[in-house]
Amino acid sequence: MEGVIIAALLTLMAGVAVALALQRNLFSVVVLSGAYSFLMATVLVALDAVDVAMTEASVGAGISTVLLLGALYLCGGEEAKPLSRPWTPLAVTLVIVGALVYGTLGLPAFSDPQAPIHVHVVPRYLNEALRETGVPNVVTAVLASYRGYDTLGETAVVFTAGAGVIALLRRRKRDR
Amino acid sequence: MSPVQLAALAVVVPLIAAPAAVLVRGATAAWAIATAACGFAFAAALMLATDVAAHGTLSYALGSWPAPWGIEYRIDALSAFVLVLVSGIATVVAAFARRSAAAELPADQLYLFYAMFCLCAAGLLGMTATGDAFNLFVFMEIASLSSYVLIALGRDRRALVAAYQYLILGTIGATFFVIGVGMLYLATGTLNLADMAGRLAGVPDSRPVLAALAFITVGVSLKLALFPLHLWLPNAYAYAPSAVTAFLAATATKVSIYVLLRFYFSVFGAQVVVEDMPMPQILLVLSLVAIASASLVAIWQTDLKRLFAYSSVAQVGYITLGISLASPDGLTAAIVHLFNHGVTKGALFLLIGGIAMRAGGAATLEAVRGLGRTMPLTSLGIVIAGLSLIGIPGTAGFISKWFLVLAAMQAGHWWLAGFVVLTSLIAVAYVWRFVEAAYLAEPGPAAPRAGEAPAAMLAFAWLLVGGCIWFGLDSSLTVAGARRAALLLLGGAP
Amino acid sequence: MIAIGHYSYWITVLLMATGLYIVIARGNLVKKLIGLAVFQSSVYLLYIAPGKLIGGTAPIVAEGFRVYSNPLPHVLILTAIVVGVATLALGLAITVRIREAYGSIEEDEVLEADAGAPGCDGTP
Amino acid sequence: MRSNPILRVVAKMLIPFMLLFALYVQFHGDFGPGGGFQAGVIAAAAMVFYAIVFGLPAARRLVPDRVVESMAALGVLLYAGVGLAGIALGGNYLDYFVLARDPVDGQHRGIFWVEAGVAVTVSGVMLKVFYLFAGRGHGLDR
Repeated sequence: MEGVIIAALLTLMAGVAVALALQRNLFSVVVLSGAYSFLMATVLVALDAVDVAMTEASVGAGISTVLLLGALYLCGGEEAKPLSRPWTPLAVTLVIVGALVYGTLGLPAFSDPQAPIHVHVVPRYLNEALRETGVPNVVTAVLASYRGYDTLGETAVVFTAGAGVIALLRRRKRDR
Repeated sequence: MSPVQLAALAVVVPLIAAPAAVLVRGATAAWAIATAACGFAFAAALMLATDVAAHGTLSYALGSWPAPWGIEYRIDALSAFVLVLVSGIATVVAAFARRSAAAELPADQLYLFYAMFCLCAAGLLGMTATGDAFNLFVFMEIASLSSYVLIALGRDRRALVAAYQYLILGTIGATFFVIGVGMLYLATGTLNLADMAGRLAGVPDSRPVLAALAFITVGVSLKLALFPLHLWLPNAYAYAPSAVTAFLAATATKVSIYVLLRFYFSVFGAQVVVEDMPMPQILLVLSLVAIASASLVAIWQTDLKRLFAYSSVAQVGYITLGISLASPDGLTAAIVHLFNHGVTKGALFLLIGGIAMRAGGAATLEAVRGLGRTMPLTSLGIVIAGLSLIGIPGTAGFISKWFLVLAAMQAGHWWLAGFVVLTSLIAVAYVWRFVEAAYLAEPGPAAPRAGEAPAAMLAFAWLLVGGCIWFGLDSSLTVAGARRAALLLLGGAP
Repeated sequence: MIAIGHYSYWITVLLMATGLYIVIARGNLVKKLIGLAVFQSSVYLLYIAPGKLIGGTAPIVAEGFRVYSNPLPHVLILTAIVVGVATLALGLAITVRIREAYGSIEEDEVLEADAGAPGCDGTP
Repeated sequence: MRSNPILRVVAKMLIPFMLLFALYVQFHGDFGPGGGFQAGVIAAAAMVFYAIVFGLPAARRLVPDRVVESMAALGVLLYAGVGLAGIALGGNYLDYFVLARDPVDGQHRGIFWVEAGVAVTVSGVMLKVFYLFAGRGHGLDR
């Protein structure tokens, strides 16, 4: 049953993505991308990634949509131009699809408990995190402690983006 | 505090300098913080390099969690070598930037410029030091996002378009890298590079591994501007502020090459890269095309920054050519050239920064007419660095070309040795265009009149010019370091 | 029960392809960035879907649960989401500046505006 | 929207609860989904809501640009500082075990401050980015 729900949600997402690619009205595209993010968050809940789902809902559907609408307001462009030469991009994309499908065919099937990612490294997190860090949410334990250095990098990425947007968008006294 | 802690501090100190620069807000204070942090990283990198040369590979568990559960910093002969290059260039460019950036950027932006510069340096250093595949991605993004901003800060409006195009291609590259890492993770269950290398042998199905190799190669090649994925580079280098061009040209592509070497030889291993996939052949062909085409395009450029940007694409070709030989000599040549070309290009773009300041705009061939008289030291520096680019004996460039020719002959490719020598003649042609304008032409109406660039800029540029000569006369340090790194890469596990 | 097999991978591949196609084929700078976001977000599924165990629960240790889905991909993807929104914010900021400098956010018009300028040959 | 009294009253009532929810997400992150990043986004969203209802200038008076920019920097410094404290107390970088006599207490302390750093930076950056995008068209900056 769980598998069927996940498969259905995934199919729905694929539909929204295709609609997003075909739509030329930029406002509709932004709305569709918000819907895409909410679907992604739902799929993530179904996949037990509750922390990620919460973040995707607030960032993908929330912050990103606000930023996109703000940018559209400032840029004005309502309609994207139609495609001029769609064949080269299509060929490039197909080559990459081929490489991806080739690679994933050799990966373990969905929900295989003997897959390498379930038997190596992770058992220590699941069995010992509570004892070693005192935090029952394993995601928080790994995020803030075991791989805390990644999260420092992540915070630095956010800071980089913030300082970068300030540098780019702050009005200067002699701005043009 | 033990010297081992320097492994973390060399990266973290520049990272901390960025928010500190934003807090103080003053241009001079931010500059001092940035320069001091980069200088500290340089000192730490030198100490790490000596330590690694004496005691072998150094492993540092961040958060005291042992790998593969925690993130590991792993400093070996190769990463120490690249750390020294990146932090050294960062220190010189940061010191140089005080006058250069003040001339090219609005005063109230300067503290943000230094913060971005520190983040970019920290990102590149973190990519080099880390022994964890995902941590590498995180620091790659810190370096990339900050370099998009640094490029967009250029005065010309085309800097914005260049930054946008680099953002798109850079993000595609980084995402390809993450897809590759994801496949490796799904196949092995680990993110630690050394652990991954050990477990790859036991992976029953080779398809994900080969796909991962392809994705990581394409992703990293976008970042290191391997032909034909170099399209973002000329515009980005041409329109970025001078100090940024110098820093990115000398370090950013070099660190990406380091990542490629690391994955090819420390993770996948020669077995997968050379025998299961025709990577050497592909790299060889792309390198040859890159060298020939980019050198030829460079000849027709009228803007000095663009000219040397195309030259960078060609020089990256020489490095990947060395990698494609996959022999101790070939890798030594690649790693030595990575260093020597970094120093040479750093020197060139810093000197061009001086010209741009005096010319009050782009350093075009028109603007440098008669420069031999108006800015004699700058012109002489460009000529010396240009000779190093060509590979004239007595300059750093000669050492790397020499090893490349040796490696080609050892592999039995006499035609390849001839190709290297022949394409160096094309480099003569584009360096000659500068010499012709600077020494043989009368000063034009656009020529800078104010004389030599400020001593505070010229001195640091000449420090790198001195490096071009020094590493050409005494190659013991660079070649020994590169050879150790090459043998380590070919010797199996990192 | 485990009829999904490799279906989740294929949807992931389809999403990647759609995103990448939008980025390469579209000339509108905002639409390109949205395509880039779709491309990046498809990676979330590549990492997280294989970490799911049917019958498992979210990796929050509690009495009465024995099977947990893999928490490590969740941690990695949290970072990836942040990287994605950081890239989007910067990209949009650059787009706004391009619009102010050129009066357009269509790539061909922007490139055309500079085609005649000295020192730029238009084709890289 | 600024003249709609119902909206203003509802906003005044809702915003404290949004901030409270942000705090809940922040501190409950150890036991359920959530953590510094999500809390930072929610706190920033509360301020964005305030700015939409009461106008950007009002929001900027309440939380000035200078404060927001400093928050972005301070969060990173706090996080990186916890790491340095690990070295100062004799451990490795980001070693939380040495932060208290009992290693698990040390982990708790480390995770608490690190998550606080994330929340401060994230809320600061998100709000600042919103200010910049929203203020661009109206000449309201500065």
